[in-house]
Amino acid sequence: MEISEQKIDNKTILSLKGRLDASSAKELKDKVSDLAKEGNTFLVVDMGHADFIDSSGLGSLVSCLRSVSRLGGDIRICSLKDSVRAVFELTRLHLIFEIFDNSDDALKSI
Amino acid sequence: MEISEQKIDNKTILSLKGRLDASSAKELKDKVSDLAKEGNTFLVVDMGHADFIDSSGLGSLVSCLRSVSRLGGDIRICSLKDSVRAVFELTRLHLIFEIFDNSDDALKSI
Amino acid sequence: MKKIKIIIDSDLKDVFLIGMTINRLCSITPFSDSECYKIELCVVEAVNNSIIHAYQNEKGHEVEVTFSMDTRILTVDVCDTGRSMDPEILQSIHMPSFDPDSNDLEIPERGRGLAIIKEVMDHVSYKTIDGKNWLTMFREL
Amino acid sequence: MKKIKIIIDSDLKDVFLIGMTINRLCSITPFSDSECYKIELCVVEAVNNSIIHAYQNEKGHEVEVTFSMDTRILTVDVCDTGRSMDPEILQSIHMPSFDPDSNDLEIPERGRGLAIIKEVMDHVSYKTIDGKNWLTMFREL
Ligand SMILES: Nc1ncnc2c1ncn2[C@@H]1O[C@H](COP(=O)(O)OP(=O)(O)O)[C@@H](O)[C@H]1O
Ligand SMILES: Nc1ncnc2c1ncn2[C@@H]1O[C@H](COP(=O)(O)OP(=O)(O)O)[C@@H](O)[C@H]1O
Repeated sequence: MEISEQKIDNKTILSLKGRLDASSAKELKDKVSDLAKEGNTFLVVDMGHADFIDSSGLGSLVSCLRSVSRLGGDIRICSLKDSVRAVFELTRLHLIFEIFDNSDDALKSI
Repeated sequence: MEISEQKIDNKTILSLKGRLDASSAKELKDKVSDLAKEGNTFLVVDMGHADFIDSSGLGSLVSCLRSVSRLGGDIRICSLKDSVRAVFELTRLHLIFEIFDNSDDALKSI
Repeated sequence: MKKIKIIIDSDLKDVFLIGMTINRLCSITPFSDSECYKIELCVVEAVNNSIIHAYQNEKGHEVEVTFSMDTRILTVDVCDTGRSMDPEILQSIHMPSFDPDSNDLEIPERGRGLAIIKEVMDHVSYKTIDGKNWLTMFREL
Repeated sequence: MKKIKIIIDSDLKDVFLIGMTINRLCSITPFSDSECYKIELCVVEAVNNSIIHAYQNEKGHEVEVTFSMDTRILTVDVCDTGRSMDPEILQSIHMPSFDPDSNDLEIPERGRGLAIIKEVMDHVSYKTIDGKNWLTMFREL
């Protein structure tokens, strides 16, 4: 998986590319924990180029949500492919994450 | 592989679908030998829906060409996908078979 | 009956190879693309479990996946030779539930793998024979 | 290094499963679709040869294909435990030639499998060790 980062005001967009799975979950957690340490706790995770997610990948998003929540921040998710959205629904995690169609809407909401 | 058959005047179009490989080569040979026995020796093999061919598949076409040639007939091939055409070229068999872009042109030529 | 066996080393970095392969093999089933994706997901979850739990993330062991399909049923076996699971776990597990309005901090991070498999597949079983552990998933065509 | 092993029974009807799988796995290489197709073809030819020549079309034996890729080279091994081939054959073989204007009846029907492999791949070798025959194909990335 590739993670790229873009800062807009006090918010950060993380764009994921590839597979967010058991082998890449830690990478995302480390990235978000580094950002949180620097005070960046308002995040948009753009999954427009993420073609696969498994339960470990979802777990890493839950973990990221916790680490920024604890500091008063929040996470928005956007641009899910249908196949990836289906896994959020299978696990009911679409009820926890606020999910947007595109990164603009996600950015505005946070 | 699926073979479907269409008669137009004294000519027969055989349309192949799927993989013409070692497991299906005999099917084509049997079909053509049955047709030849009934006096149908002018054939167009339409490969527009054949997505794979291996050396056994090519061998079956050579064998079919031989069986109709022996009886004064001939075979035309048409509508090759790029990947399949590449195997004809790899084996130089595009120099032996007359290959057309579509079945109309192939029919007219025979 | 169509059957193919796929083997990787117990390394999470190689699991995507199995995922891709299973997804492609699913194209010979009558399932839609989105169902094929879910079946890929189940197999990835099972292989992850073999590597993480049965082999405790130790490389150098084999995980073997068998994909077989007859006219009515797709069967996928995932086999490892690591620590066995208590088959009771499979029976009792269900998707972690939570109150959507509760504090984010209370949402569990793990424990969804087997529940996903149970939800997507028609039947799942687990057995250990002669040091080999088999998770077997069935799905009607 | 990415590595995955694929096994089928020695039945020509199942070879397409290997073909599809190899084609999909090739998508992790930098090769174009048409090159991936040619690599699929080579592997299918090698597996066909194991079934037809080494196992003499007898079912119930295994053909094992190993796909492995490092940063520079794609390696595919095809392994069977049937009758061995004289490795000399591999050295001496070349694409059957013919005069395009000659009589159709003189064009050979067989004998293109190994020649295709030699033409598409950068290097091919064959060896027999302890009753196992290995055809190994290399292709630079
Ligand atoms: N293949 C396995 N071998 C041993 N134990 C397993 C295996 N699969 C699952 N388990 C056990 O079942 C539990 C639940 O698994 P699962 O639902 O996949 O969630 P997670 O892997 O996130 O914990 C695991 O924590 C583990 O204790
Ligand atoms: N895996 C193998 N095991 C034993 N003999 C083989 C094997 N592969 C090829 N051969 C021998 O080499 C010859 C040439 O093979 P090939 O070029 O693939 O053409 P074909 O299979 O059409 O004869 C075969 O006829 C066979 O005698």
